[in-house]
Amino acid sequence: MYARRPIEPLLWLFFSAGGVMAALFFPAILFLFGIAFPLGWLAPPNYDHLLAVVSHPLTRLVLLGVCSLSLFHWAHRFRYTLYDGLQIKHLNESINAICYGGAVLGTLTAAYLLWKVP
Amino acid sequence: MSDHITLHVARYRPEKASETTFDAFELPCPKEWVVLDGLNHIKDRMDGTLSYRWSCRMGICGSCGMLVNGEPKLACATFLSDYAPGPVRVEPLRNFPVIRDLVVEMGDFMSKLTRIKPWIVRQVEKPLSDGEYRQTPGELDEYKQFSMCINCMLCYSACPIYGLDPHFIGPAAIALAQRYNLDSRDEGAAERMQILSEHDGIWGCTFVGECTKVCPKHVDPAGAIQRYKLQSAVEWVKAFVLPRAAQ
Amino acid sequence: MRHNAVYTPYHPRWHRTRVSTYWWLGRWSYFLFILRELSSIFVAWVVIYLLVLVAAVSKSAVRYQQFLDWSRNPFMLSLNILSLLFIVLHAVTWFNLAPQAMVVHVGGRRLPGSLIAISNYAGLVAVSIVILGLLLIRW
Amino acid sequence: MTPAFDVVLVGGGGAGLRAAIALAEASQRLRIAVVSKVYPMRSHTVSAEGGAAGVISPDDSLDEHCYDTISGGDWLGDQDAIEAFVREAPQELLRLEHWGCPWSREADGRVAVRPFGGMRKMRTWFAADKTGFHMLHTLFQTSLKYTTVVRYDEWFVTKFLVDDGRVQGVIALELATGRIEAITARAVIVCTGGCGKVFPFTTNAAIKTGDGMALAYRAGAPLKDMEFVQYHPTGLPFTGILITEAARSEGGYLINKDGYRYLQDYALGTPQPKPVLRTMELGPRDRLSQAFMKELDKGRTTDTPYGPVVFLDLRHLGEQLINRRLPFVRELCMKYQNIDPVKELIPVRPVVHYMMGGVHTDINGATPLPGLYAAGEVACVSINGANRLGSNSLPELLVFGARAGRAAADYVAGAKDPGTTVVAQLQDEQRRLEADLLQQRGRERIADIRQEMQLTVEESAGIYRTGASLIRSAAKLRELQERARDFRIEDDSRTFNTERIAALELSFMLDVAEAIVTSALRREESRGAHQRTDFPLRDDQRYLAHSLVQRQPDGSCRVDYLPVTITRWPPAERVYGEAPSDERSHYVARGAIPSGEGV
Ligand SMILES: Cc1cc2nc3c(=O)[nH]c(=O)nc-3n(C[C@H](O)[C@H](O)[C@H](O)COP(=O)(O)OP(=O)(O)OC[C@H]3O[C@@H](n4cnc5c(N)ncnc54)[C@H](O)[C@@H]3O)c2cc1C
Ligand code: SF4
Ligand code: F3S
Ligand code: FES
Repeated sequence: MYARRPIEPLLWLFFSAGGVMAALFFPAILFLFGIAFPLGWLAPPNYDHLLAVVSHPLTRLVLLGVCSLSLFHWAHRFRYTLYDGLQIKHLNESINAICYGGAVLGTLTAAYLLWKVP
Repeated sequence: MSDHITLHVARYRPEKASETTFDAFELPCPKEWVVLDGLNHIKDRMDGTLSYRWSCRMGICGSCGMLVNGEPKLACATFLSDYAPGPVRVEPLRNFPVIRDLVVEMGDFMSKLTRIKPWIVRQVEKPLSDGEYRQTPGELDEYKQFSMCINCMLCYSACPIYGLDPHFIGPAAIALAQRYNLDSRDEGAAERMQILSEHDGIWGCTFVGECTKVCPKHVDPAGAIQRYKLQSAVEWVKAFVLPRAAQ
Repeated sequence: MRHNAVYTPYHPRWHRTRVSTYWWLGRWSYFLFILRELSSIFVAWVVIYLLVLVAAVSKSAVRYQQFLDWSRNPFMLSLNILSLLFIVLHAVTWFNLAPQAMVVHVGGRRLPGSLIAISNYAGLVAVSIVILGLLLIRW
Repeated sequence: MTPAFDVVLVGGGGAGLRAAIALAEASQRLRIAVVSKVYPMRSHTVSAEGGAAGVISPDDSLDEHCYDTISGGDWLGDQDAIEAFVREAPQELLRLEHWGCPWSREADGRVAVRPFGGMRKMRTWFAADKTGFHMLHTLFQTSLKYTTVVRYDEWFVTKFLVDDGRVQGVIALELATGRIEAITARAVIVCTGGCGKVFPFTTNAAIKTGDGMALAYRAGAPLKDMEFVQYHPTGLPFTGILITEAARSEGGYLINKDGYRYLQDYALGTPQPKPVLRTMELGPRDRLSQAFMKELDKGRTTDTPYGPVVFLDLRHLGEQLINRRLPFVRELCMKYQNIDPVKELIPVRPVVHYMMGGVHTDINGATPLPGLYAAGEVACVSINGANRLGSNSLPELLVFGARAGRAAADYVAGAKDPGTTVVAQLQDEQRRLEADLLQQRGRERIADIRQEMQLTVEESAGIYRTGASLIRSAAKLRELQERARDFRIEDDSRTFNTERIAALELSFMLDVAEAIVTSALRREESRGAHQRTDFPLRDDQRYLAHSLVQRQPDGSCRVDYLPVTITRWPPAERVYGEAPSDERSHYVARGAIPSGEGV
């Protein structure tokens, strides 16, 4: 449609999708593993049970999606926070590299780790 | 409630000073008075050198935007008595260069407005003899809200992103672009998208949302911009999936 | 725009105030905005935390126990409580703002924004129930 | 000397922008300037609420619109102009539709129309109750498309350049910098709007100070029918904010302090629950405002700190209709009067609203002064006669803006270049504006003289007038003219000096006030908005004629008369309150409230 097809809409799409994922999944996950289990409010699942859940292909796929998109969400938002909050838009290039590069690296790591789940 | 109120009015006189100072005026404060009545009282009775813009006195011409206690407001639609016992601080709109006292420079917006092509774009004009373009009340509703903008610049003054980057096209201009895009008579959406997907366009906005909060006409520029982003993303995907069909 | 206009008889000097680096401290709403934006850091943290968990689980039961012990350490605990606050902030602002970006038509009528927000929360509840169910109910 | 432009438009309101577009479309080679003392979209057209009349319904006819306009104007309008106006109005409104104006619609997508005061059919197009706002923004945004139009935003015109009997441009002052320049052109179209600020209590915006009338008058063009000033019957007390006539055409009642629909006592028909065209609340504005004065005499009005009021009752219309059709009325009442019309009565009183008179032009907007054209409220073509019907002004801007634009385009093709005296005129004006106005430290406050002028004009040229008070106020105005030479201007800055502008505007208003009072004094009859208690009857023998005020070399003014053009409708009596039975049944059949869902 456009002569140059800017990448910005795609990044925003990832950012938005990640925003939704984080908002839907993270409150429960973080509440359980970050607070409820450590404080003993609830008993953590035993190992076999958890392994069974995590190793299910569907879980892995969902987790990969959630992790990757959420990282892109972070990358996009953090990039603008740096621009606006610290007024360092002139460092544009390096910020982009750090943010989106980080998200890509994170995605690869996640894929590797989820691949390795027995 | 006291019947007097003190106004601290920002003054900037380019010939005399390079910084803004404040003058204090003690004014009567009848319950009908808006901030603009206070300023007119100062101008007519106390200090004729105060400069500010106003015209309609009914919240529709968009001239009298200023900061009242730090908030972007229309001076003609903001009651003094709401700030009793005062004092009230009146300053020029934030994020704009100040020409004098409460008068800011808004030529920047005027050129941005032209850039987004705020007129009906059509491949083929329908001749007048064929009558009106039919448009149902529902279709009218689609863009009506975005056509309510009075160009008062309160949203620009509230938007920190515009403050940081004056090149950002900004809330009202993008809302007006949406106003035409969503009009069933218009065919210019693609042209406008071209302009707005540049760097200073919709992607500059980080959805601070203050623009919508201060808008006296409920235009919701923040919504207009986010909808634009969504639309742009959808089109990106479409063009990616069906490179030919999107042409 | 003339950025370097100086005052001559017919060319007034415009007064410009530079935006301070701490602009977001000036107003409560700006501050809230920055907090919202900073929530992304905690989103990233949750991803890392989650991946550490996955790595532990895929190694062994011992590693998993070590993870659970680690999460009880006061530093981790406070970090996660803080993170949860930010995640909730993120979720709430995200869901509340969504209707502004999304206009949904059903049968030619525009759905009211509140309905979209409500369905978002319904989604959150549903996903949370599924997660709780998967982890806590033994089958 | 080659002029900077072919045509300079003074004023960026509805009329000015329509003329600019007409010129730009006439030829791409025309260089056009729009000079406006405010950003064009701030012009006063933005405040117009109710709507714009143009025949579109199949059951309506051009002749009926003509007749309503002629009788509404008490036979003082020129019928050839009215015929042209009525014929072109629907096309102009349609053109605006094509440019994107968000007219309210019927369910099937056609443009909706509403009834309006003095009109026997529903023919008023509207965009909820922000018609003028939408029209102005549509025109302004559309004008941005034409690259041959150069804008001088926030430039204040102080003088027309006249040499060799022709107008050759203007001298204008840039507010932001104080720069004074001659903007030369082959023709000038003045579209500066009305002069409501001559009066103390008006719906008009601060910028409506009659500049164009005074500028043209000083340049040698005559002013026509200046005694006809329209009072709108429903303004909010204190602010003078207008509650649009649409509130009545949607079914609102006017009641006095006893809750009585008092209009029935003044030959305006009998009250019906639903609005009936051309009766009661839908009578013409002059009659309604006069009825208020009579109620006041009878002691049946309510006193408030801001003068006596009657009430507009919308409560029976219900919240839904008010929100859909009259949202701005509700907003204004809540914002400025702190009342909710859904539940409460709106206090209202007559308020100065519109100037029927203005710069004398022919049917193409040309004034007798070569090179000078006028359109919009500043001009008097005349279609409004002795009383304008609501919703005729907005289409007038379009029709005669476009006509003036086309006529000027023709004129400049054969016009000579400006002469060499331009430079000298500019220097003189610079001296006056800088040396005199920036250094002036006299004794008189601008605000004091303005206020005295306003009260003087109100007292003598209000809804009812008498010879004695007009004579007194003519003398008073001369005294004020004298005192105005001794202004105290404290602001010596060139940058956005609004005090200097206020002084210039006041001097314009004093000229206009003088023209109003002088022509009111000369017209010894009562017609439309001009009601003389000492001459209570219409006098077609002597005064079926336009008054023309011309400035004399010594600064005084002379009044002449010009015959009215009558084509097909000989003068008759104005009758309201008796809609012929067939019309009424038609109206009821279509439903008193138009069926459209349009907002
Ligand atoms: C509250 C209100 C409601 C109304 N509602 C209706 C309605 O419902 N229907 C209807 O038909 N009519 C209505 N009218 C009347 C109608 O709106 C006006 O008659 C019409 O808008 C006048 O338009 P204009 O283009 O002639 O002038 P304006 O819109 O007043 O424009 C004047 C222009 O001239 C410029 N100008 C003036 N002086 C100078 C100068 N010295 N130098 C440079 N520029 C100058 C101004 O900047 C401005 O751009 C209403 C009027 C009012 C006050
Ligand atoms: S969008 Fe609202 S705040 Fe912004 S200029 Fe328009 S009316 Fe004013
Ligand atoms: S305040 Fe500014 S950042 Fe966007 S949502 Fe509004 S334009
Ligand atoms: S004076 Fe017109 S908006 Fe305030």
